[in-house]
Amino acid sequence: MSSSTAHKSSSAVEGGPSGRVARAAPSHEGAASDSFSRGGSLKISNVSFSVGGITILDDVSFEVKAGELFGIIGPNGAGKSSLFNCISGIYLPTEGQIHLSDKPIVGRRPTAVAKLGVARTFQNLALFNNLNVSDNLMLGRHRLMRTGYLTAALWFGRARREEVKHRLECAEIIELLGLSEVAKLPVGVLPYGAQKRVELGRALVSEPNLLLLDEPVAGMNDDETEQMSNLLRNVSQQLGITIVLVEHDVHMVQQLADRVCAINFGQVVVVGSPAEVVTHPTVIEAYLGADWS
Amino acid sequence: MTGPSTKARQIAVALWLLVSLFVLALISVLADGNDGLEKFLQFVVGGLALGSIYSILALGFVVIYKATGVFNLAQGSLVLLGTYVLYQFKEEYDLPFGLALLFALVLMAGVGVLIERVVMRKMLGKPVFSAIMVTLALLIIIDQIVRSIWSEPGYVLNLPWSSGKVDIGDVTIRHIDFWAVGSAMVLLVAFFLFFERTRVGLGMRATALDAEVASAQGVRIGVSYAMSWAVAAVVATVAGMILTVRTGGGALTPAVGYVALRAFPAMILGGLDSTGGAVAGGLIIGLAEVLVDGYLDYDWLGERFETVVPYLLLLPIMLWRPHGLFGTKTVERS
Amino acid sequence: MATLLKKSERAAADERNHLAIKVVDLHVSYQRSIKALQGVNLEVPQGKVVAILGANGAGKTTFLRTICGLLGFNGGAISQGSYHLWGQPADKLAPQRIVRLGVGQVLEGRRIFSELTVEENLDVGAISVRNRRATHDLKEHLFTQFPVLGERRNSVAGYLSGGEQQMLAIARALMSDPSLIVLDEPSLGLAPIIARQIAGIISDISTDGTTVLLVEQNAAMALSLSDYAYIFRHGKVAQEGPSEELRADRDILELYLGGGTSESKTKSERS
Amino acid sequence: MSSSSAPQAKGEQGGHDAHLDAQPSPQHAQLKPIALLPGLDTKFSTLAIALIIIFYPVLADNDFWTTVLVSTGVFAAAAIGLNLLTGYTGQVSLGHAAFLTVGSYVAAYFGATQGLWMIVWLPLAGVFGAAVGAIIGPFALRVKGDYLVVISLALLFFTAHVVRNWESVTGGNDGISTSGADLGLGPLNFADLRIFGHTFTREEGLFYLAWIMVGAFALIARNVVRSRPGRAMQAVRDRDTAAEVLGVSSAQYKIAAFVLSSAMASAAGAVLAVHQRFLTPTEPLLELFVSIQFVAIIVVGGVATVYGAIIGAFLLTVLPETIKTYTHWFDFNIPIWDKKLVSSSGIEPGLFNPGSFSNFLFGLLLVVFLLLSPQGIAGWIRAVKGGAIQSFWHNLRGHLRGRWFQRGEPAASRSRA
Repeated sequence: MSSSTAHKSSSAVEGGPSGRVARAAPSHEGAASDSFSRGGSLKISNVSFSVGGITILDDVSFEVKAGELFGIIGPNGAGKSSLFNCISGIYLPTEGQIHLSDKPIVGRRPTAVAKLGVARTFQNLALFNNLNVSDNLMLGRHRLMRTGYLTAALWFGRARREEVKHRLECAEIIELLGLSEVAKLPVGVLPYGAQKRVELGRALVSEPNLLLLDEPVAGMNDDETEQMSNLLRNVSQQLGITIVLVEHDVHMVQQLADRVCAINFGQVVVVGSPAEVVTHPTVIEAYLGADWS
Repeated sequence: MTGPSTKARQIAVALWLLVSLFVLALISVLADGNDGLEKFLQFVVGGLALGSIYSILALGFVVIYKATGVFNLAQGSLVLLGTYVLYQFKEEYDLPFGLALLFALVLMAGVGVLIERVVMRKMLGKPVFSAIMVTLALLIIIDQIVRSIWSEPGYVLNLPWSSGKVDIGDVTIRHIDFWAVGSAMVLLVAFFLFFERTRVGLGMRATALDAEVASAQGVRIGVSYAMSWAVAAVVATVAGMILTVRTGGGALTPAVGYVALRAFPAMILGGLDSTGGAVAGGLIIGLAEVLVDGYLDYDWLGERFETVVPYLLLLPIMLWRPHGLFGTKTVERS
Repeated sequence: MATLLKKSERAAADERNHLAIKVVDLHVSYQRSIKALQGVNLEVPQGKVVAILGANGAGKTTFLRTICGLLGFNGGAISQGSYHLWGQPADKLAPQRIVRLGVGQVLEGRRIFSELTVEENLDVGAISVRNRRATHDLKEHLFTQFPVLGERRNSVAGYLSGGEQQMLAIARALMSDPSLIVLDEPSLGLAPIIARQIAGIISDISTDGTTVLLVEQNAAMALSLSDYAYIFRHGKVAQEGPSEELRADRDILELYLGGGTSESKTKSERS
Repeated sequence: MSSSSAPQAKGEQGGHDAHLDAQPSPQHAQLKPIALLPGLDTKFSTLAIALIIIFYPVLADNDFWTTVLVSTGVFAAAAIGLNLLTGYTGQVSLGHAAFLTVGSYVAAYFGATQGLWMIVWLPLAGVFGAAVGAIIGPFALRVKGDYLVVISLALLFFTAHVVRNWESVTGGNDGISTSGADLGLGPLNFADLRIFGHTFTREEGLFYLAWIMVGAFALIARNVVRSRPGRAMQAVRDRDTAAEVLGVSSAQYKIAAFVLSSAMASAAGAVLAVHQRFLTPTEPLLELFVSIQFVAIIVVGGVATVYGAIIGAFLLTVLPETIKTYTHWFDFNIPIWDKKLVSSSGIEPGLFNPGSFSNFLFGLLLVVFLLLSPQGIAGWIRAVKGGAIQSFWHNLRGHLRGRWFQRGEPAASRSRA
């Protein structure tokens, strides 16, 4: 990533965002605003998941309160991403139930879960590389739009109105993330850091109740990590979206999260405040190592 | 590669085949008495022979798929070209059969390498879609070349064992049937040993999974690719030879390539990347085709209903097992 | 790692050219337009550990891909400059020739063959080695070195955990008995405790006399492991020096590796 | 694209969008990509082509080439459908010829045999095509990539079998005439078209019918791909899991793509049937060739573009006729075989006859484009606009020099350090 874009985005994140994000919120008054301004709660009850005879999640239970920023840490292969896949409906848990604001999720297809307002990012980026940045974001708003084949084919009237309206919404987030200059470029040609931001943007524009972030700062340098942390803090505090964050960067989680859950071998080791978790003996033994300061 | 579950599945399919054959035999005996059994056995022989040809055709697809990850739609035209090349050596240049076959196989291996070097190598790293489309184009090009070089009607390929047959009881087995089944079995074993036991085979499998990493580990991926096409072209020639002699009495027509279209179901029924699956799929399709032809002669099904049987059989099985009976599902863990 | 193959033969040549890698004024571009490297000069002495640091997009991975001859896979090409391995021009060599020269490679993101078994993965690593007996011994040796892999030698590699996969990737690279091993971000995406374990393995490899070229985001880990380090920036070497000196110089680290606050500086030291 | 209402609405909702009011340009930039014909050059060239089409029959008055251009129109219309399926949704299908066949026989049965009006049998062809597409669609959900190619082959075998055997409807092997089918549309009768005192032949009438269809399908396709369903289709093509997580149902859009594409192909097939006047069953192998021609059309024209399908159809229908008309151009001797390259006479046999030579060229074109110019002619147009037509020659030189490992994808997507 070139330093100039880095700079631009950093100013956008640190300078402007509070105003802009806050402004984005009231524009959704009406049907969507209810689910938007208040994050949903997430309740994982006794979820187990195994594939090919290998148990990946073993009786996982915890609760994320509405509006909370919740961190999940744990070694590679502990089952963090699998848990996300269970929540977003990609995997079907072998046992247990997941509730989003008291609505059961298990058994719903990923599209149905998305319609409940669950948005996520992926560990290894899952962008549509051939589409440009604004089309990627527009796909984030897919669930909020109505145009079907027939209205689209006729175009004038509803389809066009809707398209214009949502493109303008996306433009705001694009600007907020410092991506305006590259909005027309296919995301495949963007540097990694920018792609990470596009993916976050795509999740944000979908006006989620619950945002699942799978290693949002993996492969980023310290500057970028810092920017991302600030952005997430803003999103959490000003939009009130519930965020669940899987991350290896324990320091980032420590600074950012309200509460943290440590997972090892598919089991919950401890749930608590960041300070409690990083000092927990099992966590130190299995994950952080003895010389963790 | 093949985990215990795959093995179990192979055994299950084999058992299922045997049981259904037995049930069919029982029904035909009940229906027609002793004649029914002979009729049935005759059909089974025919089905196995046809199925073996399909198996050989399918093995040609599998070797390229396993090594390069490309689904080669041009395999049918390799069959076509191989048959005509063999004809050229055997009949036009009047060479003894063994020598003609040897020359044809060597030449076809060269053709395979040439196609890979000149065209397919350049598709590396391009989307799978493009690679498939290129094989489609090759299908047309080779087909047109064969039709224009051998443009006169009435070529006949005479092989030493073209017309011989053996009678066992009232069941007649033609020599060519032995050749069909024998070649299929030999090729199956050879393929298995090659992929599972040799370094080159391992290299080819690694190349198919991730060519870049394979080459970074020292695998000569160019050799893997070229070799797979050479082997496929050789296998195609064998299949074309047996097919021509068995179905047309040696008369050559460009429609030989068309039979390869009917082998597609055989291949994906077994699973694109499974040699055992190719053979099993071929046998299942061949048996089904011959048995349907023999027993089901309802008018409303239409003439030559057996030509659509492979595809009719295929559709429900693919819904049930989208990767074929023995195909590998990619292992995912995140 | 134990010296089982080829090393003695190579030793003579090594002495003549004590530089394992010598790169002069290297320019690399992708698709003929994107300039990834713009004049890199770099040397890796035989037997040493050399680290390459730098922010995202600085050209580190491109450089490693150049060393391994893998540029062509992404449409990249050397447009200028020279690259020698043990005194031999290597800028036009195919990847497998570079492996044969004695370069073992651990690519970014582990990239194991997830559908092959652990043992088959290792066999692929040894595919360029002619001496089967020695290969077999080396494999058994590695299984004792990495007991986790030994236990699961017949299971499909895709089911290994991230740390185990990284170990497999390293073991696979060692199977060609390399004189030089290049590693791209070996700690990426691993738990701190596993990352340290991997660091230990790398330091073992170097004590056995193998030259190591290491690309890392994690500056603290890379500097503690290496003898000498280069910092890449915008496709060039921005700074170089003995690792201890660089480690002491906070300004340089801050300037080139980001982390504007003291907080994140201590962080990059710790994790 | 003037959108005066949008910024006002925005202003009311957002409260104080000062920057939007002050500078309308960024907003204009946001909306530019959703224009039907982005850019003045596109608008002008589209207009020019439309005018050429409208006045061609009047000015040219050449029945032979008009006939050829009817097929161009039919192929273009069907190729637009295939491009929605393959180009935009990423589902490779070799069954496209089967959809045309379905439409052909719908026209023959309902149009000629039953004598229904065109406003009935033409939409019916679309409906039947859509129904067949809806049957094959679900397989695309379960089965992916290479396997789907084979499944789509099944369609060719099934339709060929049905056509051959359902004699009461299709005429079986004897074939069936379509010339009796009605071509009226309100006051217009395309079989006997009179406008402003000018009388058109039946072929010219069909020419208009075919190209009106092309225009309608192009408009539909363009509208679909620039809005929600089109984006969803491309998302499904690129990464279906990620699409699902965004609420894009890959099942819904894959099936819809099959339905839409087969309806278009089937309607095109119906017009083709009327154009041909007589239908006989063909072998699946020949049907496969037709399907491959469609693939060639979209590859040569440009995958995932609407106008590319039209350009490709034009090239690949006009080419064989050109070869037939100008056979003498290729009439030279080939030394090795001592035959002429192309000859249509039986006395002096050629290596190819005009038909097989154009087939051969199709194949060659397909390979050349896939290797050197995978974006097709649409890619050239884009390149000319971007001022870099040399890329083709550069690629060619690269291939000749033997650079084997070339990636189509941009480098940045893979290597990121």
